Amino acid sequence: MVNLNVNIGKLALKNPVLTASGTFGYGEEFSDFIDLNRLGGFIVKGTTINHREGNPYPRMVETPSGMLNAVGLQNKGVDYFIDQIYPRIKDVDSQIVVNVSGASIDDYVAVCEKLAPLDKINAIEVNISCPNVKQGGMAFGTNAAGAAQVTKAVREAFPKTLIVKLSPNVTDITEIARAVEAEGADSVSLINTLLGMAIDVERRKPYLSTITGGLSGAAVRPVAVRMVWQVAKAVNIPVIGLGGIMNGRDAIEFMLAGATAIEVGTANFIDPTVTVKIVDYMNEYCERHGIKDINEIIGQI
Amino acid sequence: MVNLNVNIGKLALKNPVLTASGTFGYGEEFSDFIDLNRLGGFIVKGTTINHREGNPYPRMVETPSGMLNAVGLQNKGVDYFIDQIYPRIKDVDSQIVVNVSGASIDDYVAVCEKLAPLDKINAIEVNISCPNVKQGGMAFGTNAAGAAQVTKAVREAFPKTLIVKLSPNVTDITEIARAVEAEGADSVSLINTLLGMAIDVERRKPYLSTITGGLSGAAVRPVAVRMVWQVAKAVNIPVIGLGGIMNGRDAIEFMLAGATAIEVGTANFIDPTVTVKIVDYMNEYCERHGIKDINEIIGQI
Amino acid sequence: MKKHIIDFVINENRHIHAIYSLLILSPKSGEKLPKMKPGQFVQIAIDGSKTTFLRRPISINFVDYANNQLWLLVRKAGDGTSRLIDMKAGDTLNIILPLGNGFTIPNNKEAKLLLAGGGVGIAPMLYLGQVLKENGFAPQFLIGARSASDLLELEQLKSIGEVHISTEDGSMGEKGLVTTNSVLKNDVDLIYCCGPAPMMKAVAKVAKEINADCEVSLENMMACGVGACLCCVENTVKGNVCVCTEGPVFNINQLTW
Amino acid sequence: MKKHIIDFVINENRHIHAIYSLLILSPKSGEKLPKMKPGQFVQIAIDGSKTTFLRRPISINFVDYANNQLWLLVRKAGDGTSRLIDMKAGDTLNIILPLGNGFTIPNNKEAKLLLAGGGVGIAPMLYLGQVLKENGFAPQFLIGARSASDLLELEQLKSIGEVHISTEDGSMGEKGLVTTNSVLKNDVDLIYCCGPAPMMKAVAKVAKEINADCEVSLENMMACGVGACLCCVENTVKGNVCVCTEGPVFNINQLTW
Repeated sequence: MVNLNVNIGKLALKNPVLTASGTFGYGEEFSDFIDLNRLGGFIVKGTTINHREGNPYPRMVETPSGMLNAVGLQNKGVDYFIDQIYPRIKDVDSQIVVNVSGASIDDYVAVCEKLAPLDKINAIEVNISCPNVKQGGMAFGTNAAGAAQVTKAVREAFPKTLIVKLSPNVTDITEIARAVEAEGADSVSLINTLLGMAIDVERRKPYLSTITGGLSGAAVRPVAVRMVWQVAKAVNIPVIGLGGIMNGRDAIEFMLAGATAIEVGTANFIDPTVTVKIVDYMNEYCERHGIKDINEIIGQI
Repeated sequence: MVNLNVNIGKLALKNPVLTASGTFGYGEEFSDFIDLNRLGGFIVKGTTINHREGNPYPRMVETPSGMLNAVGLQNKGVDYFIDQIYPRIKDVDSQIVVNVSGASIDDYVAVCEKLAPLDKINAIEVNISCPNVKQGGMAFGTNAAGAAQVTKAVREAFPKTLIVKLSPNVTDITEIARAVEAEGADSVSLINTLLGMAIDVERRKPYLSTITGGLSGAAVRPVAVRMVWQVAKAVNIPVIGLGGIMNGRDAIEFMLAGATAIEVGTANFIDPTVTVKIVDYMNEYCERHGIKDINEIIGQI
Repeated sequence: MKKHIIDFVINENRHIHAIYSLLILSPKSGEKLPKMKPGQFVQIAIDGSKTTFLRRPISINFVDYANNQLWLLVRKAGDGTSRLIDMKAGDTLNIILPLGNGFTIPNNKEAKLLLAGGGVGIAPMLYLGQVLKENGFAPQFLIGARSASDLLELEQLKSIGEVHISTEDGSMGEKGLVTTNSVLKNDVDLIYCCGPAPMMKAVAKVAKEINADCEVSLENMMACGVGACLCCVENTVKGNVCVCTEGPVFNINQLTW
Repeated sequence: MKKHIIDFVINENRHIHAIYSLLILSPKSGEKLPKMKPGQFVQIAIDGSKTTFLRRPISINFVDYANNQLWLLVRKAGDGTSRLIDMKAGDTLNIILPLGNGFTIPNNKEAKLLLAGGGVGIAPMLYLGQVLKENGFAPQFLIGARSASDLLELEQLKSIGEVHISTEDGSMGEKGLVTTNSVLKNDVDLIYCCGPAPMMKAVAKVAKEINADCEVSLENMMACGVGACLCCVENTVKGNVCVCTEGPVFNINQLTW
């Protein structure tokens, strides 16, 4: 039997497979298709201090081997999550990580303070890289000072495992990663979406109401693997890899590049069962290669 | 009859369709397939002061809707180009643009000085963004000071149309674009390849001899369109758009985003006749939309 | 309703029109079709199209439980749907179903119901009409198209209820649009509508004028189809809601039209 | 030689082995096939495979000018080649050809020529043998495979010249590898070789030992196939050269093996 247990700081995962925020709802949306207990964990939708309506429709357009989205952090706010959603999902035998977003440092801190007391929430993923919100979001994530500032404040407000989600829309992602590590982040997850755009040439209008949006899907995988590889060599905290993981092979690719765990995002839209297939592939792959513990392959490149 | 003539600085193009450096050889490789005289122009392989062997094999791997390459500017040097190749191609009724690369400012200047006297070379494209060479290349292209420094030196050495090719691997490409505009560049072309990586999970080795390489192809188009749109709004010089243009629709997309001309790259590998098909599509598109002059649609978004 | 992911085999692909195809499918395993409601839709995985990355949502045209067959009426829109239209009997499709809420079946059996479809918008009306008929209603159809040759599944509709036709060129039924059809002068309690957005908005307007209740089926661009991606939202009186879960059917008084 | 882009129609797809298929194609337009040399290859555009972006290079197996048919022997490697193997008679393929340099035809008709192929490496040897025979040579074949059932196109090869066989399990011919086959004890002037890299390197070593000249056909990963992308380079005594234009056939004394 292959060991698939990995640890992200103090957070123990039964396997390296997580779901990316904003692609898996609150897990419930997929319970008809898979046994949520088989996942290492799932990262719930980006949560903000107040209810957000998000951006106007249209929010999505398909692109070659990928898609652009401009959802804009639509969510009902942290209080609704704690009162209505958390009680429904808290008993799953899998880690629940809350993705936290904000427009100001105070927002981030306020959300973290509300989440910290929840028994089942052992980790948060702080999103400093959302390309689809005007203030905050990516603004914090594209310079080391801003990233450090958010991390420092959140670190004080949330004692459990702190993951910071990094933006790929930067010249040197390792600089940002080192900055958040220095401020006490337990882990970094990358990549968030690449800022992109598509135009309807017949209507001569952008496809998205926001003109630009976040590119995800298989198309971005080579960029994501490269950044995970660079960051894993630059920091001493565990790296969580994501960006275009469509199957088990892709997941292993990220781990070889240096990821301790991986997040499956857009692929959930195409095959709602892909996450458990990836867990199965990891077992099969390790057995085929005579690997007893999947931790052995992390960063082998 | 639709007017497809566009101007890049003093460089007059019979239509906006150029070929991207390193994807079209010296044009000759495609003369069995298309009439080179039908193109607005072609940009020949990256040329350096001395002969370069480039990187070891393997240099290429296919990725979702794209490919990674790590050629590393293999070329026989500027003198060989001038003595052996230029005489063979100079009589084509289409603009020939030489892509210039170097590892130092002096290299760039030396190549430009040798090219300046050639009657048929009315423009150069300075590559400050090659991800596949150790020194120089992308190093110059990822910070405004370095980009400005190269542009300034080359501007003094080359009196004709000067195009600077920008790297997308930056936080703010408009900052770099403004810097090269300020130093006298007549145009900027973007995007060069995104730095990427892919791993063979069965052999547990990178596919490329250089580990990382440049991502091109349809996969990168949304990022390229976004950057062209941003840069076109930020500078007053004409922008040349490239990155994943596979057909006429894609070419129009870049022009709507703000490109005055476009470069076709990776698509030449899949359909060697794609460039002339794009010229035909531009005519058909403009007629269908009642556009008399294609310049009308530039930057309509 | 529980959602299923099922591999279907194509029993027949009827090319009923230049740009429309009727796919008749059965579960490959032979398993019984899950219960589906009129107005619900499915998400089809498209293989073998370089330019198609996501599934394609297609509304349920008809469910033939007797023969365990699902009918999907596909309109050629882009590469993904072209791929579907080119498929042959024996080919398989991976499908997620059933998705969405579906149309409301009234309690009052006396309710006068009009099922209005434009173009491919007639797709959900066939199954809706069948279910309404089975529930003791006397549904009437109002269908519009550019020309007689563009009217789809006319015979099947006629076998269920009276069919009122509007064609832009007058080649069949009344000349004009569905909204100008004289049937709308009769008294109608509830109009079910599916078609291009302008047509649905026009019908909604008429419905308000004649004090008829009205449900429309929206076709917003979607990625997941299960309420996870939040891409297909429609702005309603409750704010942005997912068309794939709270829709695709909405009562017009829920919309901000 | 002028390169052409031609739409071919598949006349026949012979599934001659679990992972090998023989595609027999003709120009869709009926135009005559261009002249092709043994050892040259073609670049095939692959439609309908999500994961295939570039063309696939396939070496020319045989050219039947009499029937205007091109033979391509395809080995199932990834999604692209799987797609080819799944194609049916009547399907069309867009192909660029002919590409590369091809094998050398000696001047001395007395030259003793051995055509060595391993696995799918026998592909170019069939056409090469035919052309050599037509030019008055008496080519002999040396083919190797894991087992008798893995030997491809054996009958066609026998119709051209003597065939020496090595199988790893000894189920046909001599037990062992091509390099251990006793035919290599005879005197040979020139060995043409195509197969997996280790096999070609081993044959090249033997060739040097027995003072035979040797040409090998390389299979480097390539994008364009016409010398533009510079991706498929092989390090030679002249430095990095494109396998697609200066190859795929190289005399071993040009290589740095």
